[in-house]
Amino acid sequence: MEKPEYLFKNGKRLDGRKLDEFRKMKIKVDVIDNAEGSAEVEFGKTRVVAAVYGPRELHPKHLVMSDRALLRAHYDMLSFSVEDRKRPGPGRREVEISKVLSEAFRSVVALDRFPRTGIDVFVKVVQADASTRITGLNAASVALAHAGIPMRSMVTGVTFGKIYDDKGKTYMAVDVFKPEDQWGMADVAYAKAWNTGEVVLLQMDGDVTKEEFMEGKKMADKAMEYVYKEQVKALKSVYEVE
Amino acid sequence: MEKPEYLFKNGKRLDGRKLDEFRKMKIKVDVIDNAEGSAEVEFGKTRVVAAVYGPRELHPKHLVMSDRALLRAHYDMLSFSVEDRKRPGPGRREVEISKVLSEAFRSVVALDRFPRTGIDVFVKVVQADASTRITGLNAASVALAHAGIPMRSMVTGVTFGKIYDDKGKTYMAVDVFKPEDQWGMADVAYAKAWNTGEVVLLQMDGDVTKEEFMEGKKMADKAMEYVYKEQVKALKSVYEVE
Amino acid sequence: MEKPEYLFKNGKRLDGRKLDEFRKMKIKVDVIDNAEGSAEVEFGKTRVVAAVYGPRELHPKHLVMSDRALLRAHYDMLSFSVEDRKRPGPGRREVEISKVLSEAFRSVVALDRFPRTGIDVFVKVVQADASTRITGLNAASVALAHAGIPMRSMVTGVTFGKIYDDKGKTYMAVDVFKPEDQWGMADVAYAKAWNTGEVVLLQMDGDVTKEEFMEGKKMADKAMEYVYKEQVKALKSVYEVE
Amino acid sequence: MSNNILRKNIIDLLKGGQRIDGRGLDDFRKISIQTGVVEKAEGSALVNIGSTQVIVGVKMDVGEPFPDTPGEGVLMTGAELTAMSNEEFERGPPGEDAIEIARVIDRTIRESKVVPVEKLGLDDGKVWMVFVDMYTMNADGNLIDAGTLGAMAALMTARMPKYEDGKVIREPGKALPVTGKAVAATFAGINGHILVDPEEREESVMDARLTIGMRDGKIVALQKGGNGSFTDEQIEGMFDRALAHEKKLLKHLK
Amino acid sequence: MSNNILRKNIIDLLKGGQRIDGRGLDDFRKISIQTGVVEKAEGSALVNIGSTQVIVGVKMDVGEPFPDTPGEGVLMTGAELTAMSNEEFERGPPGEDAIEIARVIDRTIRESKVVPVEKLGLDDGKVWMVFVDMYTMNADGNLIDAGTLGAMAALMTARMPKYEDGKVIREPGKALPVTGKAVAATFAGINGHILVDPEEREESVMDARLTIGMRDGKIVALQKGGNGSFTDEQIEGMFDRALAHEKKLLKHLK
Amino acid sequence: MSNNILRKNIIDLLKGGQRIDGRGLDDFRKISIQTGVVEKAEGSALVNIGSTQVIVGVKMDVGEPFPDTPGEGVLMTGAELTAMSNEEFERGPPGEDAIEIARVIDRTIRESKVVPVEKLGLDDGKVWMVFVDMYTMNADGNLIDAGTLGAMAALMTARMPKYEDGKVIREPGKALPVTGKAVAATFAGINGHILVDPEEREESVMDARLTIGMRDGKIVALQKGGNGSFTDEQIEGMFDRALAHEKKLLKHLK
Repeated sequence: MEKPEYLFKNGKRLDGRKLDEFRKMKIKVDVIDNAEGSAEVEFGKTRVVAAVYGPRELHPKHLVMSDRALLRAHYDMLSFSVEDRKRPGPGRREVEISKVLSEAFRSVVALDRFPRTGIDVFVKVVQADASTRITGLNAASVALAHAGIPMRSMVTGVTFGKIYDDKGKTYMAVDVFKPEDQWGMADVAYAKAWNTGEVVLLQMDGDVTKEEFMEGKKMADKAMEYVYKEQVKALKSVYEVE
Repeated sequence: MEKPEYLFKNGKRLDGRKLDEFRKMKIKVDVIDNAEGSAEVEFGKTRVVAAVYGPRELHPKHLVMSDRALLRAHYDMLSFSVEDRKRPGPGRREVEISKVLSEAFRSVVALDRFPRTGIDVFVKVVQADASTRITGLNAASVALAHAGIPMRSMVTGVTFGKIYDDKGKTYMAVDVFKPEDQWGMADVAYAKAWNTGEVVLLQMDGDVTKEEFMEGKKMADKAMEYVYKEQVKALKSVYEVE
Repeated sequence: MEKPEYLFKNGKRLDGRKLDEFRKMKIKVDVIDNAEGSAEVEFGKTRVVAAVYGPRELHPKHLVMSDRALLRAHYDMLSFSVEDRKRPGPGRREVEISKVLSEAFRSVVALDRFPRTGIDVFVKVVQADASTRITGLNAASVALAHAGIPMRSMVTGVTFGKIYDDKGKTYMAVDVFKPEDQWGMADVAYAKAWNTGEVVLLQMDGDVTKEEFMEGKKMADKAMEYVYKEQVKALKSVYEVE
Repeated sequence: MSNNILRKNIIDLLKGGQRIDGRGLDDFRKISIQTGVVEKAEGSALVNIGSTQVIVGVKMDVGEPFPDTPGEGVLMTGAELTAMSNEEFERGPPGEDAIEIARVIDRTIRESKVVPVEKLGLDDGKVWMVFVDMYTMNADGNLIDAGTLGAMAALMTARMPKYEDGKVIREPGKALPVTGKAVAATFAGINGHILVDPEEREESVMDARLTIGMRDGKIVALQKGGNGSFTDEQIEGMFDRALAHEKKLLKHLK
Repeated sequence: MSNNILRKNIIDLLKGGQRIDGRGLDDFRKISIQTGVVEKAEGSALVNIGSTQVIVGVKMDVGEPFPDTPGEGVLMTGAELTAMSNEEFERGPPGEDAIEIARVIDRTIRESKVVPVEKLGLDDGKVWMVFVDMYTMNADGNLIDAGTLGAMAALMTARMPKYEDGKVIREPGKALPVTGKAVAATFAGINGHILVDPEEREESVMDARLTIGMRDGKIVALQKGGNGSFTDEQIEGMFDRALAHEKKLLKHLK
Repeated sequence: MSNNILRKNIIDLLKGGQRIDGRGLDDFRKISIQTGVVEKAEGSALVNIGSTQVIVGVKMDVGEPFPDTPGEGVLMTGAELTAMSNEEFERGPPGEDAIEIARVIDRTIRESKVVPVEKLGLDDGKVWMVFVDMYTMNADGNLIDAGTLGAMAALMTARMPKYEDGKVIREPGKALPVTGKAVAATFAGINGHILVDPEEREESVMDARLTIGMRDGKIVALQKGGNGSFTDEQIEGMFDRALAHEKKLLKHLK
């Protein structure tokens, strides 16, 4: 695909959204029977499943910590979730994302309640249309809650980016999808512990001024509320049924 | 090599055998000094060596079972045992064959007599002309007996396949060799615990009716007796000498 | 680069040295703050850093020896230390060199003074112009002394080789550099425990008569004194300063 | 519940002709198949057999043929027993269970010749590579039959990318040629009882397992698994039962 | 000293506006950069930030472009946290720390577009591969900023090999095109205090870390690390401080 | 028997000039070589030195030359210390012992130039790859000398495949060119005594080991192994003894 002439025109992004508009979002809880907690989140065509196991015995032994649980996120993509087949097994990108996802949850989950154990959060991208790590983070957050693991707060994330119109003017936009990820001028993954507003995940590729970043962040903070409410709604629905 | 016009003609297979005829078979016991038990078996040009070590301490520790031994078969091919060099080290095919060989022996060997130990059965294909896993199984069986490891029965295997003549008629045939493996319509690996007749290994690739399979199995059951007798003869010879 | 017509002419090697002449040599001690001992050695353009950690707890546990320390040398090259980028991580060559370097020190270091521990000697080639393992050995020897690890002797090494002139006559020469390593007829790595004259490392590739070898060895034994003195000088300088 | 007690309970039930989840010995659990579940894949299917759920996708690429089969496409089948799908599964490269499952699924697909690889050559000597990858989403037994159904459904609905001037263009083109339908039925033997479609608790106590791959009333693949054994009669019985199941399984493939 | 005691000591000092090595909260340690330190490399640099020392080298080779960017060179960044450089580092393939560090350095270099990869294509369809490899010599914290400086300095002084008749000739040719300068500034958050250029003791007790990659007064990369978090205000504050450091860091790049 | 007691026993015997199996210090065990033992291999040999048995095979394929030696064939030597051949050997990728053994065998074959790699180029720029792989069948010491004999015998009897229209045809063609014969003799040093062809019990207690690779009365490879050392005199003595063994070893190579 050639670089498009614009990513934004007449107030609309390539998929018709406004700058602060989210893609269609779906959250389903309890999608994996065997897991203690699980959730599937869709942001448009991006679809990610998360499942939680633990607190449980931790291997290998040398990772055991006497005062708290080790929480590890394991992010991976199905081989057919992307255009060109991804070789099975985690590569460098997956290792890095697993690390930042793990770190995003460690200050929020009450790990000191489960010393000497492990909590595993599996995040599988079923279909990728950008924002997969943040979609996965939102799913993981719901799955942890569904597993009944105590957390200080729900963790909620959005992406935002910098896109251009046909005059070369640039704009900040939330919930980046594939063409914006590929051709836009910046791509930010951003997540907070909702109750406290602490930033637990922040990554950026791109080229922005401080002001642009702050403008995007403001849009993202607003959008986050929408995502958070969807997370809560999905969780409530499952507890009402159960 | 091009696909041949026939694998069977005028009552003869490409190497001159009849349908129920075995290739020349040789069994040699005690071929590896350092092993507790060992044997080399040839089915025509297929030659496989098996050696047994154990019962012995088992590593890694997490594999140890408190009520019995862990028997593991390790099948591999020498890099120069085949036309195109095989990369050293076991690939997916070797892992699968090692698994089915291990399973073929586990109900027959008195594993509960040796709790917390490991029994290793190494199977190396020195030259491959089809039927290598079954040749290896027959060698492993003799090697286990030679090692003095108690078994409810000798384990004995044969292969059978489905081949065609120049009129397109098909036939079942025992002890498949390379062109029959490559060009025939089915290839079955089949082994029994001789004393009880229990089927401990069964794998097939191909395309057969139930009736064809049963016909081949009947031939194989008969051929198995021949193999079994050779196994016993080889073992006796070594015990008479010793 | 094409094979040169000669490696020696008019009493001079390609870099102007005489047969028994060393390249410019530099030894720097205490180059890595975090290590217990460290040294950098240059033989001409070959530059190697060695660092020592230990005696310290040894992992994995099954390597622990109840009566002495396990000394392990770990030789590797920076990816950009050679003409064609070396893939990161040790290959077969690096494994072999690490083994012979480990063995060169094990009879010299008082390992029985530190039972159940490990001593790690890291050897990194920063720039390679032949003789890297011997340059590394000399650095490791100084680093071990700098770490205060008791040794029966300094370990000192030199390389020697067999080179040719434009008439096809051959000569033995000490301290081989790249063109001599690549185009010469023999390449010897050679090291001794200085105090006792025991040979602790000896490897050769090439083609020599016994007499040629002995001639080269004699030159090397003489050259070794020079290297040894530089090692001692470098160590003294650091202890005077400290 | 320890495995010994579970086994005793299961055997006690089987003596009365019953299974732990109430099924008859020859009953599959409820099967459902949904195709086209991953747009980015050339073909995909989500298969449920009871609470076992697997997702299978097909990706295609252009590559070199094997030297001994010039002009023929290459079919590769992989399986990941994801740690997400069962507490017992571990992360890391495929273990012997995953390898066996992938190879048995592969065997049924390949030997049934439902994908005519000889039609997957390209003009420039290159060939289509067809990657069929299965991932377990929730693993509750009988992964082979689920994976085989998924592979078949994904292949049947796959649309090939285009190939122009030596480049793969990822727009859905014509359908992948598929010339028939293959399925597999797996049986577990537990203390002499033979039951189809074992769930995980049954697998955890079974003596042996037999998978029968079929096409058009014929047997295309067999794989005995497990540490135990079968009698001749049991095997013949499983053939008859499997061939009866073939028709029922095929109904789920459109 | 146990980590808890160290953390308490460091926090006590920070309350008085002091750091464990006497620096102010917004002071980098002494920086020095030496280029051309490895003749065999196309470019190289030895960087000291305090007692942290890293060596970075550039090697170039000719290879195939990525299918989606024909005609564009390929930039690859690696990092080895050598076991030689710190007692805590282990031998073996790169772990998650090394991978993260390499990828963050890569991000600043790549997103700042200082290496115009579109100029690294070759006439025969092949392209230049630029390998940037960092090795830690002595690891005492803030490896990302050191590695970014080293990568930048090595790239700026790199001379390309020649390429004739499909062969790479390893003689220093013209300079690798580099169109600008990028740097990174990393901050640690410890109990609400934000300090730049953390040394190892500070990293061992920090709550969280933020790396800010910059070019020309703009932000080109961000990476939050560590198990803790930052407030919105802290992030905005770090942006301002980072952009002020940019100029100072650039002075070390000739 | 513990290693310490074994060592004491062996040394006591050596003081009287005796070895544990009755040999003299300069005696090899009985050697036998059988070639053509694997028809599928281009060349093969089964070598016994006492109860040490190794099998070596040669396979050839067509591939790309190394960039710095265009037109030259590639010789690769591998060794597997099979877990089948000795209780102490473990499964898995080659460890440092297997790698050293392979590389020392390789060194003698390569440096003796018995295989003229410059004659193994092909018209289309490709070259022959010659893979020499050794497997231990029963490992009872001195694997290097056994492997070197096996490699030599397998090479000397190897017949090259054919190469037509860019394809390897696996029919035995003309003999692989081999222009001479190389052998190796390995000595063990135990408490000052030097003995040739150590068996496994001797290797398990030896101080050091020296392997001397030879061709035509000249030394082509040396490798000292083991944690101990040799004196200058011992080394010179081993050279003389090795060169005397060369002739005897060559008799086993037809």
